[in-house]
Amino acid sequence: MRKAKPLPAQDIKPAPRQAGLVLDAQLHLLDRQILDVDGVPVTTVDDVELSGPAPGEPIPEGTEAPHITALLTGAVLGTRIFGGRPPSSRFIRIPWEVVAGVDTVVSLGVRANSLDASWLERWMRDQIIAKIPGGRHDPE
Amino acid sequence: MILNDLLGTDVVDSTGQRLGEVSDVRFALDAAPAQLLSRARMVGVVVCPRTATSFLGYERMDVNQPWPLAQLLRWRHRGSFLVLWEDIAVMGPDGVRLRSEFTAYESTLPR
Amino acid sequence: MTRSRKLLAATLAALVFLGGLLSGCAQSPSADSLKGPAKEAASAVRTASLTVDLRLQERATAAAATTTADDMLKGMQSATDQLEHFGAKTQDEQSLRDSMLAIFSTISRSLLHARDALAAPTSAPGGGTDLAGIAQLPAVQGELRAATEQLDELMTKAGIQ
Amino acid sequence: MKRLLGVALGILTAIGGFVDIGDLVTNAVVGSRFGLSLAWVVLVGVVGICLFANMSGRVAAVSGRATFEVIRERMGARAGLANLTASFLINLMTVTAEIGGIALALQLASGVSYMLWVPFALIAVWLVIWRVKFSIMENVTGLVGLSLVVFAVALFLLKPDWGSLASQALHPSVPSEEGPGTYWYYAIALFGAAMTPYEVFFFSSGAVEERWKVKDLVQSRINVLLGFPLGGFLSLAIAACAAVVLLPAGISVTTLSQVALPVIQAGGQLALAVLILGVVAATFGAALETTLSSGYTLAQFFGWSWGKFRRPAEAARFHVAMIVVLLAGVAVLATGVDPILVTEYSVVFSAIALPLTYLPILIVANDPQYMGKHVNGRAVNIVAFVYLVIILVASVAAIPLMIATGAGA
Repeated sequence: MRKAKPLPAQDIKPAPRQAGLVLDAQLHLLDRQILDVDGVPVTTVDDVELSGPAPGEPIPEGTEAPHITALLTGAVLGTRIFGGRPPSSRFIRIPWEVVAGVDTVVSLGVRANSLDASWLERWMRDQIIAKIPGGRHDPE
Repeated sequence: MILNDLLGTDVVDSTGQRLGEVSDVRFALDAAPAQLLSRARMVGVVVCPRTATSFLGYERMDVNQPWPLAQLLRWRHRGSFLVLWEDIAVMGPDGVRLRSEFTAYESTLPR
Repeated sequence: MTRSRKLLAATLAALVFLGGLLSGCAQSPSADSLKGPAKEAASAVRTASLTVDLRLQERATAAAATTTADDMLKGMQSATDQLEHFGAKTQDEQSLRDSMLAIFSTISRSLLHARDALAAPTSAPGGGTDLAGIAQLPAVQGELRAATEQLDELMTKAGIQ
Repeated sequence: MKRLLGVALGILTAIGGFVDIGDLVTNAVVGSRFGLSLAWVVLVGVVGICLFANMSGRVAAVSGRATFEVIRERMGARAGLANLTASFLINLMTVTAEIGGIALALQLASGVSYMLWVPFALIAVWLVIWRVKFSIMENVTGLVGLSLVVFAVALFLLKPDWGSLASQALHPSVPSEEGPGTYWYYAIALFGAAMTPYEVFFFSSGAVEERWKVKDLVQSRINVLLGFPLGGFLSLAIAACAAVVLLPAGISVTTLSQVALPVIQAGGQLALAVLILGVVAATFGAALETTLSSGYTLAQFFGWSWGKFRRPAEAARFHVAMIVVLLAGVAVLATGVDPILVTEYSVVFSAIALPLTYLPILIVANDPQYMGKHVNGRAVNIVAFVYLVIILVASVAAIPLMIATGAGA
């Protein structure tokens, strides 16, 4: 690994003011809990999908900035930890359109059951837990 | 493109000189509100000259407790800076190349 | 990443090395290798002795007392196993091991007697007291004490505390 | 009046909930071999668990986020997964030890081999997790577990030489027949037993389960600050009983039945009955807590729906995970491994994993994004940082000491 050349401190200008909420992906988005509209945990933000430039291609000046198209979950977590990359057809997407807010948790504006991300939970509920007596009742 | 392709890759200037690693990607929610929340537009990347393990964010926030820990991590991340999207020439899993006339901004988060 | 992996590997190696070093220091010859099983046996036979006392005073229930005796039998089993796996290098070590094995079997036998006596019912179904179990206890206690003394004597002789 | 009752109940359950099979066994082993010369470790451990349990409870009440969500968020996915793996394996070991503890206590009561009690213990634990409300589960096991006070009573009945006990505790020294390596190994084991990470996972998730708000913090602080130290006293009483009866008799504890001997000697059959009741309740409570904790850690890492306040069908993966954990624990016991041995290892491995749990809590407790104005004060931070150093030293020293002493043999 080549050593990085540090920039002289005077070359670093004060940060520009941004209107609206500013999010650093690693700090504010990745690994956060996702709750549905009823506050039920759905999953975590395992990765984030961006629109925009073809990777590794030169970006013409004036190109519109990429934006977040979806939060990803599922197999991407494994590849994020152990390396490699699943084909994008295996991504489980939570489109940015259903995200209602980003705070210490990411909240959605829809119910968990309507999302692909909850298929395993629904499968375990229907195949295992609901079949054991008492599985659908409140604890006493 | 997914975020993980980007995080931790090398950042070089237009001459190929290595400046550091992508330690984070900054977004702003400043477009007109869409369905629920406005679009998250990419503002730029945070470049750290040393290591990309920036999980604590001490260098970008106003937190200095517990003191020894905050100092240690701040020191590890000294010299990190923000480069805006407009100054990025190439971006991908193989790294980020900046345009010849890029501007480095402080990576502090607005309070 | 590679750097942190290297660091991790180096730390682990250092830990293992340090551990090996320390265990190397702690390992001194014969007496120490026999110390483990000897102490285990001593503890077991004394536990049984105390249990029989408590049973004689009718403080311990039969269930608790037999459980204890069972546990101690298991302990003796493991101590004997350890001793049998001890490879004696010299003639002295050989004879020390053999005499210890002999005492271990004495202890195990007395523990078995203790267990049987403790397990025997104290009151017969008819309401009368069946003294078969309780009556044997003092004899069993004597047996346990004798075994303890033998073991103590050998441990003192071998220089095991 | 009702509030006072709530406080009293909270304290009592905290006392009863503090002692589990790890504390029971480790303190008795240490007492029978080192007297009270390691009493200071219990003190250090109790202050530590008060500090961090309180902190994680505060994080949970203010931000609504339980400890393992915070761990993943702060440490990232990779370090978080390493942490999860370690915590989960230790949890599994502890579940195994606690179920074994229930079975051993029942053997002590009945004389029937503990192996036959294991399936009963398994089913009972699972049924409670499946059907019983969180608060009832907590209060009942905590209150019944309080019968372990019998150790303190027994200590008085034994009429020990208080002066010599006090001098053992106040002027700690390594007994002549034990090496310094063994002494420090057991110091780490005791520390691990007092500060077991599962207690923090459980405490913070419990705060979410019971929907604590900021106004409940005062009560939780009282519970912790009174309950845990009193639980620590119970630990010391266990060690002292062993030190008074077993140490002079040359008995070093390797089984649960030996732990009971001093109590039997002091109080006879009645005391024995109370003791067994206490041990069953304490290990049963801890088995519930550790099983739930393994469910909590998994669910919080992966973002699954969790909690006993939900119907099982609304937290399906959480419940499936706990069933798997219980079955795995029983499978380990079925191999015939000595539950006491599992216990002894579990407390040491707990000590090794401590920094992984406590560092992220400390960081988040200082983050105004989560905590608003309830961030740590300066004094708390200083003490917490000192503890972080202690925890780190104990964690690094544990494995070399384990190898060197042959796990304290």
